[in-house]
Amino acid sequence: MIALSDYLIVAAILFSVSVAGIFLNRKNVLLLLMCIELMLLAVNINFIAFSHFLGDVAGQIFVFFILTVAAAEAAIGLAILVVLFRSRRTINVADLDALKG
Amino acid sequence: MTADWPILSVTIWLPIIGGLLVLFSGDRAPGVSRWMALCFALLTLALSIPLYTGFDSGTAQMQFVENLPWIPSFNIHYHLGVDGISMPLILLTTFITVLVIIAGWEVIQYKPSQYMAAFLIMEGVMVGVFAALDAMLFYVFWEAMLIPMFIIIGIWGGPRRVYATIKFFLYTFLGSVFMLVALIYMYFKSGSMEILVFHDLKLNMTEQVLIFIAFLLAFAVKVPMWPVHTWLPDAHVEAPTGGSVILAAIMLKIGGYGFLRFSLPITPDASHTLDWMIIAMSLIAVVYIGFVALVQQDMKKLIAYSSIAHMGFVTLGFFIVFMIFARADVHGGAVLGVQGGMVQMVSHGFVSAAMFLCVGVLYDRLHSRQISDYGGVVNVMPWFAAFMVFFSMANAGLPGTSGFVGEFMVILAAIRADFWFAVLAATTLIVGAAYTLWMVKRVVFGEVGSEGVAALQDINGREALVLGSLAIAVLILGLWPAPLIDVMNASIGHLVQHIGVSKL
Amino acid sequence: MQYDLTSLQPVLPEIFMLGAACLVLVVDLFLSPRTRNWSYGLTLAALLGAIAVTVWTAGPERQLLFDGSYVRDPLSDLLKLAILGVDLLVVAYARDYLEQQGIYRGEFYTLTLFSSLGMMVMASADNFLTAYLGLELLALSMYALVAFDRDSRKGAEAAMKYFVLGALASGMLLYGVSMLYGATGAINFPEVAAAIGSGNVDETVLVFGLVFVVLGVGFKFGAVPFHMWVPDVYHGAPTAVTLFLGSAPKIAAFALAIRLLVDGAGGLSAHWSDMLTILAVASLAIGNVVAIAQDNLKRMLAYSTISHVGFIFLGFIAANDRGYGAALFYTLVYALTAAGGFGLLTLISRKGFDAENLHDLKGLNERSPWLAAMMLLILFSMAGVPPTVGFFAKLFVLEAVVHVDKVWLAAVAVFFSLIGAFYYLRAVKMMYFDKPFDTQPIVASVDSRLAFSVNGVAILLLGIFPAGLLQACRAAFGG
Amino acid sequence: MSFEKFLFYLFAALMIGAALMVITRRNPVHSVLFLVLAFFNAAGLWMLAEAEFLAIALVLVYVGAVMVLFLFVVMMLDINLAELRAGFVRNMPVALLVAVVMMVELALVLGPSRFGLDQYAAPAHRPADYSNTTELGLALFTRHLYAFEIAAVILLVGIVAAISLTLRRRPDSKYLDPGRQVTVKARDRLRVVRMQAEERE
Amino acid sequence: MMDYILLAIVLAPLAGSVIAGLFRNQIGRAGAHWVTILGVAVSCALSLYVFYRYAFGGAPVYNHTVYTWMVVDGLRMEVGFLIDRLTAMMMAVVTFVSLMVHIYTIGYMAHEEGYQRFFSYIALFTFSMLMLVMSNNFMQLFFGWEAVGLVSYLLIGFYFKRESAIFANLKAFLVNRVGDFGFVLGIAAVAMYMGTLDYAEAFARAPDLARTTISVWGDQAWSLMTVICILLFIGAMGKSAQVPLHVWLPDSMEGPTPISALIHAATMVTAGIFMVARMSPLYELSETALSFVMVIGATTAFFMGLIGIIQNDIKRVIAYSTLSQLGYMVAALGASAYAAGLFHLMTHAFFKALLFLGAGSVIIGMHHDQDIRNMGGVRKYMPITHWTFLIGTLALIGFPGFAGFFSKDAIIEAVHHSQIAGSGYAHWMLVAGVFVTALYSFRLYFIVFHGEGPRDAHAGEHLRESPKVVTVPLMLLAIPSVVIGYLAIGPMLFGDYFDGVISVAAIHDTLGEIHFEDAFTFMLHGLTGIPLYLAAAGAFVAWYVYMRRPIIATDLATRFDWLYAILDRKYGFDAFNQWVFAGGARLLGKVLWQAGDRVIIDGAVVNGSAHSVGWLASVMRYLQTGYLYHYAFAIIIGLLGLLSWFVIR
Repeated sequence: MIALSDYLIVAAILFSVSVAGIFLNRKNVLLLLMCIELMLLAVNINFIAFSHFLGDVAGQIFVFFILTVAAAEAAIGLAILVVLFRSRRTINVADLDALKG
Repeated sequence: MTADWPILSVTIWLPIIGGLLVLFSGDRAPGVSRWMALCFALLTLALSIPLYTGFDSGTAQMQFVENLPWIPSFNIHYHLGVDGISMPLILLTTFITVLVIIAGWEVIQYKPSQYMAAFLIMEGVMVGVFAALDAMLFYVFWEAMLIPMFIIIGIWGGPRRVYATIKFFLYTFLGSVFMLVALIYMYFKSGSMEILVFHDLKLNMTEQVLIFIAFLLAFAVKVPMWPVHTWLPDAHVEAPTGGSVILAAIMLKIGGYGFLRFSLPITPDASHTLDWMIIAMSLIAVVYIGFVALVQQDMKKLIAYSSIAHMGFVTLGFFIVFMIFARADVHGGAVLGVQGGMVQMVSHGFVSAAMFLCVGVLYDRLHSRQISDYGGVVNVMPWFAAFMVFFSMANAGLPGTSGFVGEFMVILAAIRADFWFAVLAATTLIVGAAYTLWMVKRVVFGEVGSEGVAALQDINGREALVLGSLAIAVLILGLWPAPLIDVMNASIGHLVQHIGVSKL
Repeated sequence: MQYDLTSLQPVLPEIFMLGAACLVLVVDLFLSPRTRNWSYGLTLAALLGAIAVTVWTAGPERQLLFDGSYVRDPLSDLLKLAILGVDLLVVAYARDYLEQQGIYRGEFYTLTLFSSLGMMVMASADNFLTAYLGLELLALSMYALVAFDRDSRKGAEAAMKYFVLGALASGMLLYGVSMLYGATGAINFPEVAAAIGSGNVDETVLVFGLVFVVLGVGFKFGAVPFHMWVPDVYHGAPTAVTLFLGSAPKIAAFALAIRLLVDGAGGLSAHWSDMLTILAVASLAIGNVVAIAQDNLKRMLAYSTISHVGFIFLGFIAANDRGYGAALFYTLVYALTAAGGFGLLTLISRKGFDAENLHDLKGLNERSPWLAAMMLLILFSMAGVPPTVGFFAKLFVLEAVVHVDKVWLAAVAVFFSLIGAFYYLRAVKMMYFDKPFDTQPIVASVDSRLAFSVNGVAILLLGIFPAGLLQACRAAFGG
Repeated sequence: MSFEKFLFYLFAALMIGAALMVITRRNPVHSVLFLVLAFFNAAGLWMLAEAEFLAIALVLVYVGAVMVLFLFVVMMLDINLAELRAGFVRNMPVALLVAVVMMVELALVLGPSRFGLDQYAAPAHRPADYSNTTELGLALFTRHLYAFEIAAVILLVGIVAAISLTLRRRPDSKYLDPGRQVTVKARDRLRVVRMQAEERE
Repeated sequence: MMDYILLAIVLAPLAGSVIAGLFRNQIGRAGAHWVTILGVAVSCALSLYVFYRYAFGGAPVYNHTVYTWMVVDGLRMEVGFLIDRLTAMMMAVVTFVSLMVHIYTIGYMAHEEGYQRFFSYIALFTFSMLMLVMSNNFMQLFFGWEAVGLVSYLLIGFYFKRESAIFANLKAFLVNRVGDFGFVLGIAAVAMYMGTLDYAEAFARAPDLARTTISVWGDQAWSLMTVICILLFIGAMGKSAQVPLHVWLPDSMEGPTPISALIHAATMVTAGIFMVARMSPLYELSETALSFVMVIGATTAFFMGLIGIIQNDIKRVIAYSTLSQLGYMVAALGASAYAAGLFHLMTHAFFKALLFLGAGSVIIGMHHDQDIRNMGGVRKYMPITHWTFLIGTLALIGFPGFAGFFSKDAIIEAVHHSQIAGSGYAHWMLVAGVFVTALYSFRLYFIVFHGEGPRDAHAGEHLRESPKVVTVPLMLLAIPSVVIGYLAIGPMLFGDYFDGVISVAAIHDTLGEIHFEDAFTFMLHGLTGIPLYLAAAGAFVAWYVYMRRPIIATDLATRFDWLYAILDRKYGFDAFNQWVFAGGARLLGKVLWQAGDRVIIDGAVVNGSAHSVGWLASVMRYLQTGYLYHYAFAIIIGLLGLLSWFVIR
């Protein structure tokens, strides 16, 4: 049987990968957005696994809303990306350093 | 005793409201601002007189008490009242403020309404410090005082005013924030913010020592004691004359007052354990600072250093009590020391104010405070020279002037603690005279030093009024200090009795 | 559960707000730039109406709605009123600035109202889900607002940073929520609290989840080490947005912290108060120290925000009603003060000149004594000098900390506030002691001046009479 | 090993592999595609956990809409691929370290000792007529109605924000407005100016 | 009645002073001198009346409080008068000399600026001096003590444009402050151990404390009385210019001559003598203190006289003479011959005032040239001055029958009979001093009044006798200079005049051992003593060396140039003070200020911590790199940190 810990550890690995991705990636903002999607995916796996093992639908409801919000978030994030690209002609993360100090 | 009308509240809030009104009057009609300010200051002085006339000097109880809930959920009260320790200082405040307003009359041309308003607000706040019986109220006034002074030094000060005023603010702020923690801690222990409750609050030795050190930081900076005194010369030198006067005459007293109101009665055992430290700092202030004053080239700096030395007497007088208690072979003297410190504070209020005003008179004319730029002032300003010499003598502690009384009492008390305390303290007779009179020699006497000096005008009626009233005060206090002493006697006696009892 | 309309009364403020936001959204479509003031007026009316409705629905009792998704209690009432009140100031300040900077668009009002709605949702959240959704509603509106000036390179960069970090943080928060959900099997705060209180739950798992939740809360507040977005976003956003971002959302963050940590994970207070201690000390240190090195006023205020968050956390660290009340007081005061601080920047900006540097304050006393005096009060309030209300805010949180016998923490806090005093003084110095750097007359409309005056005077009056507000804050926690 | 378990490991391995590819690919288009792959596998995992509605929704809504949006943006923005990966190797060790430490810490808590089958027994399989969708729907429109409404507002905000950020009237793009062409008047186009005659030099 | 008389005595000069000082422009020059002279005259007349009542009428001791200054901690501090025969004598001397000086000043200052100011000052001085002598307690004594110091300061610096004058007055004040330093400590010790500042009570309690010891330094036990008496005497050393605190007095000659006569010869400088005599009940309890007093006095008497021999400034010669004579008085005190000291104080007041005023008269004639090398043959031009000056000189050297003879002889005899440590040394110093006194006195007399005319012939043309206001006081002072000794020695030294006022322990009663029948036999007895012949020898040597063979003087100066150099540099006291104390204090001040305040406290601690915070800020702001991945990294590290700390631990 698949244990809860299996799900959780898979989610944890996914979470760690996404975190590593955020740190590793220094060039493309878009990739950051993808990493965040991955992280949310890890969270969703957690929720669904718990929901499954607890026999409680609230976890799935949560996932439902996370997906909704993530969609809206992606829309806004991409919109900002477009604005950024328009004003700077680049989406290189390392170039986003006008604000510092 | 309770007055029919809230005399303390009026003394606090009248000048503050007056200050705000003056502020609103703006700079379009400077004359109006000045007269308004003067009227408010005079009115406040007049209204504060009943504090003296109605004072019952037979009791150590708080008088003219007002008590209203302020922040009920923290048990903080708007609790005012005076005893013999605070009352003279309040009168000193209202008196000096009037003089400061007059002294800044024509001298201040840049934003006079803000200048006058700042001093009026200062006045109210300082009175509040002396009158507050709730520790938090005290603290609020204590800190609020910094804002107008910060502005005064910063706007109307000399060339290095920004450095001086920020140094002043941070120094004093450093001292006071830890006091805040101590107050909160005592509130936590007692559930009350009443200073009088704190007096009876039982505290163990560790608590007392920590609280004492927190208070010490606050008050020592304010006094100021060596080695946390270095803000004072800078602040004084850069401040406008009025600022220096208020700073020296009243703000420094608040530190001394704090020792009497907080440190000694709240933490008697810690004070006892650490009194050697305070005494050492006081004596260093008297001797070390005396020598430092000797070599100053700037008149204001010299007077500032002399203030530190004089305040050393105050703290010395306060903290020798425990050693006197410990002496089996002498009777009395503790009250003498504390009284001496108080008298020294009041006297220093007059004398240092006068000295700064004298320098101000010269500065207004020649725009220099360097001793070397003067010389032979007496030739062209005989009346001014008379005042200057008189106040210098008072500064040097000549009997017959107020400067003598406090020093004499403290020396009389110090010898009861230890012969050598008195010896070191008494060196001020020599060193104090040396730096003051040497300055007088170089500034006032001699041939006319420069063309600038030759063109000086003698003091006008306004300046004569200010200096004259201070001279009268100095003389009265020097020739007949009994009225002041009698007012303080009961309170200080009670205080000394209180701190003689261990809290452990 | 059966719904009828009367039973929806407690949620009326949110419903009103949503309606008003949609109305503004629709009305604005038909407005040209010249008639945009209608949106402005409508927004003010909406906020005033929302305040009225909130007052009308307010009460001392605790009401639950939507199967425990929604709670209305004195705390939520107070928080909503504060949020709406600060919004009023923000809207009043912003119009001039937006007009002058050429970004006077209706979406500002729409998004402001929506984000306020998000904050209100957070204030009334009673389960993880609504708290999360409120948070996202706020955050998404904010991301868009930060990038509101589409032609600004700084704005886009700030928005991007804010967005990425914000999404990261909310992802982590969610991860923590998932763990708490998994451990307790519930998402409603009372049930979560009951499960934690029962002692049947593995504490390690709870603390594990809690770390992520604290991270989310810390991020929203801008506490070290989750603070990195704060200076850049405050700096990059248009000042009108910074003004908003710096004030009301702190109240929402407070709501989030109370709902999640106290209502939900109250049983773990021993753990999170230790975590917050670390964040608080780090925030106090970094915020105050780095602020000294700033030349840009917006950045300086950003770092000052970080240090204030440290103080707010002190109230939480006490982990009792007294402390929460003090923290709430601090938060409200801070929001008011920050609104004033950034508000001044909008006042002294004008067409073609976006004031944001410290030296733009130079000689303000000569240019406008009244503005300078109000700003003086604001700065001293931030520094915590009486008689401004900022002092009492500090006093109350310090008292709360001392009350749980953490005197050392109070001493650390006052020590850093001493360092902090320096940069506020520097700003005061610029206003009062320096000659004007910019000699143009100050162009500011009556409404923004009025708002600023109200702001400054309120700081003073609350300082002289803090009892009322304090009472309200403590009443919100049943004190 | 049961078939379920095999499927689980397969999906999990593919998903994590795809995730690794997402963060290591040079070309963002590839990354997006691997992300899609990861989502598909995740959907598989969700199926195993009997969250059928969400699994389908993930594929339909998320992959179908959101990921396409990603792709769209990637294509729209003209990105110089060559410079996008510089310094990647240099940061690798730190990233690896962070990821490993985090994974270890997470695994320490989440391991079988706390979340094994002993603690959380595998739930019994749902009956065949059980509808995950119905149950979700019931919960969504009763207990979580408030949240549902808020989610609606969030989507509205997403629309408003996205439009507000990206929609702009470009002053440089030239287009005709027939409405205005029709309503034009002669005097709008021609102005007769009276001038003083000048003398010839 | 007595209350009002006494108040009038002190307040009349004060009133004159205040009026002359504050309304100087309104009342003019004449108004100033009239009002002050009136005040002092009233005071003088009433003082003489009081003196008469006490000396001849046997009035009881008056000891009453005028007002209470303050009462604190059981210690009463009051202002009050103690009038007994000692006080009465002092009052009479002070007011009389003061009156003479006032009158004289009209002539002396006739053409000077600051005329009103001068009168105001000397009237104020009279008031202060009276407060000092009439005091019934230590505190008021100190008041007067410092007040006369203040007036002295103001008057030495009267010519405030002259650098040397304002240097001298600062020096005078500071050196006096050194004395006061000890004095105030003495008063503090009195207040501490006796619990009172009132003379009568203190004296009453003193015997109980005679054996009390205190440990001042380490465990060494000091007799309380010795400590108190020496501390008080340090005050007297300052005021009465005893070695090594004498340095201010010669310099004080920068002041106008009338005040040299009044303050620096007749009255103020004798305050120390008066004080010690007043404290005789205390001093009698400490033999150590008496020895100390005697040695200091004798040293001053001889060595300061020596310096007088080589001075060329007419006033400085007399100033050193004053120092020397003060030394005699102090030595008498040390021998417990208080009466002799006071007696010499009185006679000295008259003849020294006479000498100073005479010198002033010469100075007027010489148009304020004070160098005796420019003078000579003045007797031809200024006969009255000459004769009165000669009387003064004879009185000073102790010519039989003149006032100084009786007093000085009594002192030498008393010291001779003293048994305490140092009396032998003191005796020989005093005896040798007689020769020195005669030598410098007659040197001065011969050089100024005899010999060739003034060096500058032009000066001689204008040289004429001074006006009446100058000469009348001279003549009035000459009378007591001659007769007062003869008249007063009986009652004052050997009679009962000071009974009950001065207490002398039986074993110290040196005066009692002197055989005395009446003044005349005392004078005859003196004719057989060494001192007289020494005086005569001194006068002869002066005549021979300076009149007969002036070459000897220069010859000696070159042959004993080392001795001359020592004397010329006044034993190096001035240089020592200037270098060690003045220079040292300034150096110390500079070091403390620059190193202590500026570098350590301000530089290192205050600004140092500010700078380090600033530096820290400027470094820490670089943590905010602007890079998104660093920001994310911070969040992740924060997360990992919290996880590690709270979960994995």
